Amino acid sequence: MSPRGGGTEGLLPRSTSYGALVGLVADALMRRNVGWRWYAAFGVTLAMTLMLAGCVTWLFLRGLGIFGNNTAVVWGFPIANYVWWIGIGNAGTFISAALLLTRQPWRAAINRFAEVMTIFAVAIAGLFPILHLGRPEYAYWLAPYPNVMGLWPQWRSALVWDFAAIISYLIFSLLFWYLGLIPDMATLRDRARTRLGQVAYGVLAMGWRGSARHWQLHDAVYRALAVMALPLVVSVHSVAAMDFSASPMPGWQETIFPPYFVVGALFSGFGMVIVLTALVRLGLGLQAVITPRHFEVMGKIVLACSIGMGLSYATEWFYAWSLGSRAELVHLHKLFGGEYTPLYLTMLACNLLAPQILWIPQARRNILVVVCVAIVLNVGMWLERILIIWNTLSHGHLPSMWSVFWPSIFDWLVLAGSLGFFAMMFLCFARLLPAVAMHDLGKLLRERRKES
Amino acid sequence: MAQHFSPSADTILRAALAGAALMVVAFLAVLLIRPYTAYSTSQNRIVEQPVQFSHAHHVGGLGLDCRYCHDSVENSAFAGLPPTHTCMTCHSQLWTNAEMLAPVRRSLGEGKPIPWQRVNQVPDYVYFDHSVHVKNGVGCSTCHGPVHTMQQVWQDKPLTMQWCLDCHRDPAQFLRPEDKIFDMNWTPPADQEERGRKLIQHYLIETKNLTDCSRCHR
Amino acid sequence: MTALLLAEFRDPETLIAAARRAREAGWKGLDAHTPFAVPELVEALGLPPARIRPIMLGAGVAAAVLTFALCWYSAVISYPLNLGGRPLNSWPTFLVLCFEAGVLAAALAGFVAFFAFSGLPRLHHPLFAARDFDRASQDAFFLAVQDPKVDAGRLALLLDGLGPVSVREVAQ
Amino acid sequence: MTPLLGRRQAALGLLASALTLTSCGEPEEEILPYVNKPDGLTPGVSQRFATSLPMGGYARGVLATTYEGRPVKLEGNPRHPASQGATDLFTEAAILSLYDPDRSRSLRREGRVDTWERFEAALLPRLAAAEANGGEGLRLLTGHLTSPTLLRLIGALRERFPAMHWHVYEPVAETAARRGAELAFGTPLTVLPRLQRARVILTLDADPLGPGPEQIRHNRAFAAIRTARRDNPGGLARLYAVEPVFSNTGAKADHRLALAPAGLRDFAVALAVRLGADLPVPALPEPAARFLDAVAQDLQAARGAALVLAGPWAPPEMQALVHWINDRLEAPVDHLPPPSGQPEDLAALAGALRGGAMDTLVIIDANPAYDAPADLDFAGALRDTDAFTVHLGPWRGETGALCRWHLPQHHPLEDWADLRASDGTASIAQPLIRPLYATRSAAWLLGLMRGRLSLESYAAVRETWAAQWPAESFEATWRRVLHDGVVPDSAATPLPRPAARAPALPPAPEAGLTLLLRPDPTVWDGRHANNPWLQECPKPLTRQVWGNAALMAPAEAERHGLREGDVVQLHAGGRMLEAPVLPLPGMAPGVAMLSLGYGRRQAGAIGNDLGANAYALRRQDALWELPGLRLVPAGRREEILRLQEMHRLEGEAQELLPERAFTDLLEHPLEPEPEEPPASIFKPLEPDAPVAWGMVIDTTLCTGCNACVVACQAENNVPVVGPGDVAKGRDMHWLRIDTYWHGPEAQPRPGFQPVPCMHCEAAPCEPVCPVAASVHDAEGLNVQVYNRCIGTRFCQGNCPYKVRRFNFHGYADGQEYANQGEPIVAAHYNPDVTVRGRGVMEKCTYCVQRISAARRQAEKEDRPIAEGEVRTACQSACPAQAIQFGDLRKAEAAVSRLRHEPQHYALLGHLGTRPRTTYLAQVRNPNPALEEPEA
Repeated sequence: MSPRGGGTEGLLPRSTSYGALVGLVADALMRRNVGWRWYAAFGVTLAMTLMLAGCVTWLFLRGLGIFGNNTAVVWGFPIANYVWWIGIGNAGTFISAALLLTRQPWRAAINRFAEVMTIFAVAIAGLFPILHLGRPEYAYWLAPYPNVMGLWPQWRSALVWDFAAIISYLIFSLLFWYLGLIPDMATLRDRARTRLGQVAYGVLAMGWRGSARHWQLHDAVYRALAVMALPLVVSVHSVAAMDFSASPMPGWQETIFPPYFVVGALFSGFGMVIVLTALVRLGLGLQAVITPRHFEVMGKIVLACSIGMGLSYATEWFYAWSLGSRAELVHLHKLFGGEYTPLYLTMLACNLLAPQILWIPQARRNILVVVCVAIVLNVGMWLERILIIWNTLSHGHLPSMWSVFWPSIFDWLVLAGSLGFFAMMFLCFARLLPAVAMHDLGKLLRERRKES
Repeated sequence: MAQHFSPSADTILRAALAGAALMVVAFLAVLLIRPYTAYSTSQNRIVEQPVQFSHAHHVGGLGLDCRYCHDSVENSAFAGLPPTHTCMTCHSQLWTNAEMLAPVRRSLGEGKPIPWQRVNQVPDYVYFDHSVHVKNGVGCSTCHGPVHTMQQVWQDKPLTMQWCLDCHRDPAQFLRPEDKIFDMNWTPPADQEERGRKLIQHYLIETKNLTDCSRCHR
Repeated sequence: MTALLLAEFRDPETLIAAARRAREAGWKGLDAHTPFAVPELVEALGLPPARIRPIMLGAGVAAAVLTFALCWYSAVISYPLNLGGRPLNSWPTFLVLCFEAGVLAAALAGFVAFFAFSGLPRLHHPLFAARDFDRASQDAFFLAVQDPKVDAGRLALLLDGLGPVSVREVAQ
Repeated sequence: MTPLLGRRQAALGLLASALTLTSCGEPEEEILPYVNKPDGLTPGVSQRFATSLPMGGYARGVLATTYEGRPVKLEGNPRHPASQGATDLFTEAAILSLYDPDRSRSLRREGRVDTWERFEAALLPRLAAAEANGGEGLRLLTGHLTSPTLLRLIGALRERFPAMHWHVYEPVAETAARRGAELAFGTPLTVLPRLQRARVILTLDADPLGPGPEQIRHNRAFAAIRTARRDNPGGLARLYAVEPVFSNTGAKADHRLALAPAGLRDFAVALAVRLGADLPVPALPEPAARFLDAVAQDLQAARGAALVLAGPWAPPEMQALVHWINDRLEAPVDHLPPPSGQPEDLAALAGALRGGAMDTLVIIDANPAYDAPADLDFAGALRDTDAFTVHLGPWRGETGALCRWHLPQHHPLEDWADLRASDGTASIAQPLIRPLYATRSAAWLLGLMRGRLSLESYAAVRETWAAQWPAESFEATWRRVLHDGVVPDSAATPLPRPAARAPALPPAPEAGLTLLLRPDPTVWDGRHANNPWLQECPKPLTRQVWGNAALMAPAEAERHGLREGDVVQLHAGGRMLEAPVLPLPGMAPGVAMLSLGYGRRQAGAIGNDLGANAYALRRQDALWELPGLRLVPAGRREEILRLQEMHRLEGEAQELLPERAFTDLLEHPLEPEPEEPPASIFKPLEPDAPVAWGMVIDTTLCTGCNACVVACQAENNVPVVGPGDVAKGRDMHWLRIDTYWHGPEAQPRPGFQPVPCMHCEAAPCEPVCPVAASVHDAEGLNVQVYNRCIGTRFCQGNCPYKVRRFNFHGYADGQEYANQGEPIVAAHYNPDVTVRGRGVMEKCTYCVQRISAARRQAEKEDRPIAEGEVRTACQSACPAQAIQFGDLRKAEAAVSRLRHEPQHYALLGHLGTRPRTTYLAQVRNPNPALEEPEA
């Protein structure tokens, strides 16, 4: 197997040993006190999570009216948040799987928390479709099961596809992640000094002994999952796209949507990974194994995605213009001359202009720059999601029903809360589980030794 | 290196995993089965009434026709409950001071209705029309069971949507000739299926669209 | 009850070499313990192929077919409804669900199969008692031999030249 | 506004209930049979009774649907000349006012609850004393009365008190019209225009099609002369409108000229001169002159079928002039003898109150403390007087609060009464429900004053008619009249056409800004202010709800630097009023318009403190027209709540609501939407029942009167959301009237398009519902199963017509607006329609409950449903018969025939939704001489 992509160059410290790498990752977890920063961050995110819980309770008590949705713009923040989070969720498993199959050496340091990001993001994304229901207590009617009404879900609805896609993707990602985690659990079991650690990690390790047979089976399943992960990821966000494109509404009814959403998903997903990479690197002191080169390659991918986005937008515009139906033209006209135009231009700036700086090699290698671009583009992507909803529903076929959406305070609180919830779960993960796959680092080191 | 776990730990862990899986399955099973149980449908539930009125006596014994009390069953969605007056047509002569009838007399005296307790109940969003069923060959006992044997009335059928659909999908198995609608002792003959098909012709029932949502829900 | 012998190495390459020799010596009960996957060992130890993927494929296809059957039955037979004039059997829309179900089933099957084949979970194992075995998950590479006609001496002799860090017998 | 926790949201029980699958038994329920069942009543079967409702004193006959003695819906009585089987929005909304929680429930003395006995004890001695001086000092105030019984009782009262003064006050009165008639004919004749006999109509600031006691009659007549069909291409009479404000009539005119009052006067004079009047010829500016030429020619050409109309607000001289013109044109106008008995006006009463020349005042169902002209300061007079003041009314209101005694009165639907229509036809109103509260009737009070204790209105009405009908057949006649709802041939016989004199008009009012006051299209003179249906009903053209605004031409607003929502001080006649500005295209320059009926303080929980009280500017000498208006920006803004913004996009209107001359349409009909579904590899599912319901709406006939909107609300238990949620862009109307603006900005020609659910055969809303709550039934209805809906709102997101409405809050389910949650309000619900809970989507169902009822009846009688057997609520409400509903499978059905008219089209048909609701485009009959260059 010949490593491509510049080999292991710049991915590991000059001189290191298997043990040193393991220690590097594991010791962070074994450390007794984690310092006030972690607690501070945890406190803040916990507060935000409680706020989210509060909002959800209020939502259940008072009904959807607490949001800004109106008669024409029946969808609002919850759906945009859902699409945004699921998009982020798309990247993790994809990165891990795709890089594994393409044998990218730089996968080793980042795949683990990318996968975790996916799990948390998808879990949160899964909440929103339920929260946005008028009668969330009946959400389970989307599941096929024998019932006294003799009724079934309506299979033609993209929402049912969503329901299925989210669930299978969530479970799939959990399996994929846990499978990769088992050997590391064994490592931690064997390094733990406290009884609790030994038992807890021990149970999670399931008695892994790293025997050749274990590794053989592990490899077989893991790679097979990776192969399935790619189409799954594509399907998940294509389905999310069909929530819109399977409709006669101007600005939605477009065949470009599924691919365009998938590219957008990778785009925002990589953006989030970059941010998390920086945080993990700093927080756990992993500068040795998470290096500027990681950021450089991810920067390249972001740049590619950004161009892909630009292509999609252009296709949209051309489609509307060439199709020439009044509604489509009005929609196009409203994009650049409507109530939401400032937001739309901001979105274009965030998603298309900002990443262009990454053409410059120095910028790509500058972690700060890459991270800033990543943050900006995630803002842009959220704007894109909400604008897809607003621009179409605010300017439908009949001008008599045009209306502008004004978000309510709860719209914002729930969005913020979901971010806090995500951050909190990620903090806990970083505290308790190895943020970097140690056995993959080991393999990587062996690669390098073979190279030299 | 020391063993972290005793030999028994394996058994415990495996048992725990299996147990957890089992619990989940069991929980789901309960949720699935519960709606079908009489506990949820309140099938066979007997309701205490303010007056110990015995259908067994009045219908089974004296042979009163259903319509004597439920007089709007043929022309209204609501089968109708007898005004106190109807009870008194007989009971002003018979059992005039029976303790059992005290509430009836009080009702007449005070002009306050007798608060009967509903037995056969469908949700508010279900618009069931007695008259159209009775006029098209669905007999009383098909849905209400052997009322003529009931000392106290109970809900004889589950009254779930599935149960309604059983008939709306294939009325043939339940339809009766016009003169048997109010016959409490009617039982489907051996060749019901084929008689039923004839009755569908007879009553001009449009069977194809009986399962339209708008048939029962508005 | 034959003794279980462990030979520790510092790096995967020597371990592979040792494994080859042991196998050429025709010894039975060979195994290796490494902190990360060393694919060459499969061939070196002559492990049987892992027959997991056919199982996953089977499960996936079965689930997909069942899902399609469910959709078709519920939409065409159980409660046919006119939804915007779409045909009752709108099979293209059913396929999305079939795919999702298939992938999920395959993944679950693979996951379960992995544990079944690898004999895990197994929290208690004699090896865990072996000295330094905890490093098997970190930076040590072990060759394990369990063969009646082999003892520590012969093993050391065989591995002579490969410089095992240590050769020891594990208490059973 | 809504309670913090509604009953239905038993907190997080939500999720708990989700876990228990919610299928377990319903809560215990009681069934209460009658003790002694009334004859002819079948529980669960509705009954219909004929009765009448007053408006401005005139009757509109209605048929009321009641369940177990509970009225739930009012529809027009086909036998009654003033309703002819149709309704207006006031009739439709009357049901809700019956169950208004703010109705007066108890008798009050100086605000404190008191008893009827004590009242009688207080009143009777005074009357006895008053007898001495013949009732000098006794005064009676009523609204405009046509009721033979009440007039008879007042007559009798006058016998007892010869010197008693009887005053009549209506805020929207016909006094000007009567004085006009007096000027023209010498006697104050009643003048009834007969639109159905006209071929050319010119309205001079008149609004026959707009709200008012005659709206239904005029709409029906107008429809009769505006239906153009293949077999009747010439069916279109021509309508000209010259007016300062934008009226419904103006909206329907083939040619409309916006003129300020001064210009209007000159126009009328100039027209009269053309017809030979000997008056000074005013100079008309372009384009008025050109307009006049065309109109004059047309009118003269159509002599005998040419009609000119002036509104009730036109000054008497103008009225007289119009009478003269009609006389010259031999216009189709009936002249009826004037009503007998000339009551005094309100000014005299106010004077008496101040002068102290009186000791007892009895006010019956009038509210002068609110709606009297400001310069009378009637409220002040009432407050300061030490006279014995009594107020009888269904609502306490501003007047009841100021009188010493307030007596609660029956609601018209609770009382026996008789009324006359404008043409004199008498009808008897029977109660539909036993009075909800301890209330009394006007007849009872008049009887009491006459000295007859406890006179029941039932007896009073029978006495009146017993005097008219032969005794032997009285009972039979009585029963027939009650059943029919009208007294046979009681209409007044028209007089021979009297000669009319042309009056000299007073000099035109000085130029400058003029404020015009008009009755409000939804709350009329303010008496309906507490009716939430009417408050949330979008006013024609402006689409404003929950308030009024100062309307003016966009150019005018610009001139004063005002934008929509800017609050402006209206200074007129030394008084000032603040109101938000709403620019409306088509208003005449130099004119601002404010509607009456807002700014009430004692209307109730719904109507209090909404909008600006125009009465605060009104003067006796300027009831409708306040010259010398000054606008001073108040520097505030106030959001104007509207259910539709005004968008003017190129081609938009012409595509969505085409407007053509019928002659053009015959040559090139509008593209009929393809009957065949678009080609597909999949065979589409076709609704296969023996009937296929469909609806066709003729936008030419629709005058935007909103009767259908409120009718739909009443029939289908549609709740209001309140101003708060309207501001958030939410509403619940299943049927809305979209307004499109044709023609140039300066000369706009609005078009009305009622939009219910289209019931598309390829409905975009259906395949996207994950739980099949939105499905098609075999008869082609797009049904919404509320109890299955989980509220994804995907259907509305996908609906190109946006006709679905979502319960964001429990608008009818624990989170009702204001007092709409009170138990009594629930009494108006139609038991055949589910009351929707929070979080479900709802929409127009083609009144599926009526279809179902008809189908079940047909199934019981083993016959197919007959044509016309099912009438939707909007259809039966429409006074113009613009809405047709029926079975598309029947070739002879009205809907099927209309679908083949040249102006037939499907809204957004190009989307391939194949709607079952389709339209007839707006058809005009323009005068070639006036066609704008733009056309």
